[in-house]
Amino acid sequence: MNTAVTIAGVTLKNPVVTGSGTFGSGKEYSDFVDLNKLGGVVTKGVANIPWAGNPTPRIAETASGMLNAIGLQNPGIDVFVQRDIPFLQQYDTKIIVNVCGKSVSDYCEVVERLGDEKVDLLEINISCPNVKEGGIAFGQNPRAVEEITSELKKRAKQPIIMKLSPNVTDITEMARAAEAGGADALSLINTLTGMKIDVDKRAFALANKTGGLSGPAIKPVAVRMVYQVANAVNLPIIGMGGIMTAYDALEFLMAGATAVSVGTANFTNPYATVEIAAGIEEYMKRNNINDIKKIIGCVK
Amino acid sequence: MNTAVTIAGVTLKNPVVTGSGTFGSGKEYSDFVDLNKLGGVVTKGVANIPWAGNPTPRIAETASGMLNAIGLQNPGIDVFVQRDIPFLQQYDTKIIVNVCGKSVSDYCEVVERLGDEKVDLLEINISCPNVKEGGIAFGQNPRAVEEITSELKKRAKQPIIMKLSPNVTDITEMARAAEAGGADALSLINTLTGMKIDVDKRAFALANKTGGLSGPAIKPVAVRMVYQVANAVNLPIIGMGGIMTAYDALEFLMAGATAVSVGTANFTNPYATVEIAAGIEEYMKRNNINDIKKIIGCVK
Amino acid sequence: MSKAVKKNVAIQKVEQLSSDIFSMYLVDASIANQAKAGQFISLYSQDGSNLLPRPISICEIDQEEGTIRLVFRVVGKGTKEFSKLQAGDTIAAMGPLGNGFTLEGQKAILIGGGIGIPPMLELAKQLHAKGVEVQAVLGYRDALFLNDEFEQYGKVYISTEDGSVGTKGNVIDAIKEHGLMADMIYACGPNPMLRGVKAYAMEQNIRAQISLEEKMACGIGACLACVCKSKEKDAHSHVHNKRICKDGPVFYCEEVEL
Amino acid sequence: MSKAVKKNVAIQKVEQLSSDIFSMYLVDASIANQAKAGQFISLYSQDGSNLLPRPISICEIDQEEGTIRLVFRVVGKGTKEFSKLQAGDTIAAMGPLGNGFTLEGQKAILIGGGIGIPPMLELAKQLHAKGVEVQAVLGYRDALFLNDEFEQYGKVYISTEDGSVGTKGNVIDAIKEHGLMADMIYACGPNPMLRGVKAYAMEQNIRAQISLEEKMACGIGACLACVCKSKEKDAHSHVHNKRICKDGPVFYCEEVEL
Repeated sequence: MNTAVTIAGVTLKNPVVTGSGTFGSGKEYSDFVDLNKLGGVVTKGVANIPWAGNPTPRIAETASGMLNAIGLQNPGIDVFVQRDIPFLQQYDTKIIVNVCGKSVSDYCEVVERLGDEKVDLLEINISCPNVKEGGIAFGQNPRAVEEITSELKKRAKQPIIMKLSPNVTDITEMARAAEAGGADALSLINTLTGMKIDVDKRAFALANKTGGLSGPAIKPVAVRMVYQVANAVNLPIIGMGGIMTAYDALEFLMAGATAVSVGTANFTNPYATVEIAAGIEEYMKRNNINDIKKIIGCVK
Repeated sequence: MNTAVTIAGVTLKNPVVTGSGTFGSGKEYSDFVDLNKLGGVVTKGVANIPWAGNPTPRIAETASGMLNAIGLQNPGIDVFVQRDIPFLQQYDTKIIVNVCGKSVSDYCEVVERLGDEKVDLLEINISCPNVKEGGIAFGQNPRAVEEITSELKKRAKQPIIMKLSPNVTDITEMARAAEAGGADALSLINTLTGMKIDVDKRAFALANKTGGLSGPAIKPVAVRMVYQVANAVNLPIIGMGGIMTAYDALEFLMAGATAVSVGTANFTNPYATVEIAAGIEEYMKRNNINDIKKIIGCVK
Repeated sequence: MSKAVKKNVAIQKVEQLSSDIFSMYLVDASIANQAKAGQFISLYSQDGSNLLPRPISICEIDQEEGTIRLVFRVVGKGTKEFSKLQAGDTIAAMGPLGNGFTLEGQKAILIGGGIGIPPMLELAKQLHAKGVEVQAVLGYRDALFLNDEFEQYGKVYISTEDGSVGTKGNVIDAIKEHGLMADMIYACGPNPMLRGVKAYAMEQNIRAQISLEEKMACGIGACLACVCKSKEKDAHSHVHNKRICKDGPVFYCEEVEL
Repeated sequence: MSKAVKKNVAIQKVEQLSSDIFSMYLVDASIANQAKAGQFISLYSQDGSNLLPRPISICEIDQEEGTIRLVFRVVGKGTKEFSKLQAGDTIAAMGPLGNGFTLEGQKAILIGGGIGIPPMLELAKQLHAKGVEVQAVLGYRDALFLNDEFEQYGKVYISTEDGSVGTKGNVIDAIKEHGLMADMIYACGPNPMLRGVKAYAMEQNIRAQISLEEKMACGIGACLACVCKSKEKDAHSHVHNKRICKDGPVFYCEEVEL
């Protein structure tokens, strides 16, 4: 039975990778799961310099979801390269580095810095506010998406996965812009922007007022967007958004995703990633499906 | 203690109204709740002619939410005027008629037809596909929002509430377009477009493939958009999206909504509307708040 | 018309009938006194992530005891939760809902397919009490349930897809094999079975009441989720749709398109 | 370092200590054997709409019995659910998590405020067993809980906001009123209290270990939700943030900005 999938020439032993920001660089969760059993580890977003992130509270629970406004706290690319990459290289899994920045040049600096590192794929978080454009996210403007994609593509030594924001009118417009810019793959969806108010305190639940909504609550939106994008562009897709079980993951694969990211589920169940990978195999066995490629995009 | 709120000159005895499409025209739920205890009843969308709606399955359950693709089945304005309006006139509550259409002229016909009827407010559902524009919803294009608003405003004898779609990049752009078109009030959010796949059947859960996601799952997105819009325009807002409890309703009021619609909650608890109205009063008592206006927009 | 309410109801007992079929007895005199064969009850999950009630058809009504029996199949999170409840627990329930069967005729064929079998048991009991001759035709995929309980009300014919018991095939095959006659057919089961029943009833020129199933939300006719196609324009909807939860779930087969 | 696992754990009993404070005993030898005073356990709700575990500080550890005691306040859906569990039920739990207190000094003041009181009980027990003089200063809004159980380990001083018992005011008022001295302060409670404790410790030049609280997601240091501001650049984060769940919850007061 074949569970391997290929994204931009990189073969993952199975379609399950981690969701950026939920799994650190894998060290903490390696006490719970065997990273060798994952298709890949997507690291927490890393910037050209250390970011301190937002004040607390940084998270709030919502119905079948959670809001987060961590603010992309990260130690910066130098520490990441000397500490986190060597840690992940101990494992037989693909290393997918998530990259964030406040300007195109920030992103370029990180991507260039990673050029000679042993990482397999780069995932570009374009939901960060574009400081030059007064804070609207890169991912909400098709011209900005195409521009940053092509700028990074010129410099990247590894294939680049553009991570799309769902906070847009037409996700396929953003997907086509990334494709036009030369993206090797897409990942979606990032979080939906949300807010929670503490009614007793009459105050925002998050210090940042708004945060990114993740978890099963957003899965129907994520599956819909993955389906739309899979039918709009010719790029492999890493699907994500509220995947808690193997059946959730299979929804994304059937909608057209080549791989899936498991994020928030790690907080509910630290074993989620490996259990989902095993559950997909079990489904294939039960249904006599010998190659996972037969599942990808099978619902039209 | 004052729980009354005013929307475009119409005073509701309390801020709780029903969510269009979940409550019919009130008849079925009148077996469970005293409609006299509601600020208003928002009817199921009515068009110029009867609509048969979509094939079944029309709904699917999701995590803390549900998808619906009823397809705005309705008996048409003639039956509505002779049957549903007289029914609602028996009660001491405001009548808010939700209007849908496939073209601007469809909407205009319904609005004109209602001109001499004893209804208090009109809520315009602009998430319907605009057939002339190849099916993109009116509510996803600011020019279309402003145009339909001003066309209806020319003809409407009652104040019009434009119901905004959340499936947009910038909800404030649509709110400003409605304001520019002369809207008297806004209601938001309509449902988020979603999809569910039945993994065992390898088929879409809905006959229509996609449907509108409602329920507590989307509440954080709804509260965020209500907060953004309340700070962007000078129009009263009816807030909605996953309100199940009085505390949920209070989140919307504190974010800047003048009233709230309770929709999907009716399916989980047919008494939800009146229980929420009572719960808001109870909160005001407990916190010595003598006027609900002191709650509206109190979190900044 | 029965006046439904939603309330917490006491559970008398829950029994497992087969690998995935469970029987639950609820104690509520007012529901029991109003309930009719063919009506259903909406059961609500305690899990906050499940918003919609599960409509479960009434299998038996005991007005003296003030209890109703619901027999359901575990198909997801909600029914799984229900199957784990025990005597002494309570469950949020609304009902009785829907119209129920109309008892007519002198010689009846009651057709149940899979989880469409339970509502036939109360119907068989009531028809038998009225002196109607009951012939129960029960279709199963494989494992049987409830079939013994029909014996007391009339003759029981069984069909199984795998042929392990009774006629190999479907309920219509069983009816033909045994050459059953009737002046009224009552049926509940999956749509493909109901299509076959309708076709058979038309061809044999026997009246048939069929009970339909569809995904439901409100359960009381407000949301228009659970419609079926109607032959004539419906008096309420003014289109060719009827509400299964409110106008049904039982229809004369000629009223609806399957 | 303790190796945490997530698993279903048996509940020995659940007791109500006051209107909203509950005491839960979990049976798990490996957790009991690893656990240290000041560590916490993440408890998981069975309701599908609650995704995040609730971190609950360890109140008592019984290594012979192989049990741990958790005392928590009902503040929402999750803790409400926990309060309704009974002997014989199981609950999904992960732990022990965090660093815990370092036992030092000869004469200690243990300061607990509200739901920060429970972790002080195991600490008092262990310090007392080591021969350290324990002075427990417990601050309540109104209703007392656990205070009797501290008596066996040392002197107990109480402050209440309404003055109904002990010193009217906060824990620092109580310390000053009784002129308590110590070579080590241990404290757990709301941030305003901890700010007061830090200021008092600095001014009195007494070392202080304080246990912090913040909204948590993963509970193991991966997600960076529950950070606090650190005085020095942190060795792991390379910014001025420490992870309360992993680097804490206990810090020397001079390490962190409150």
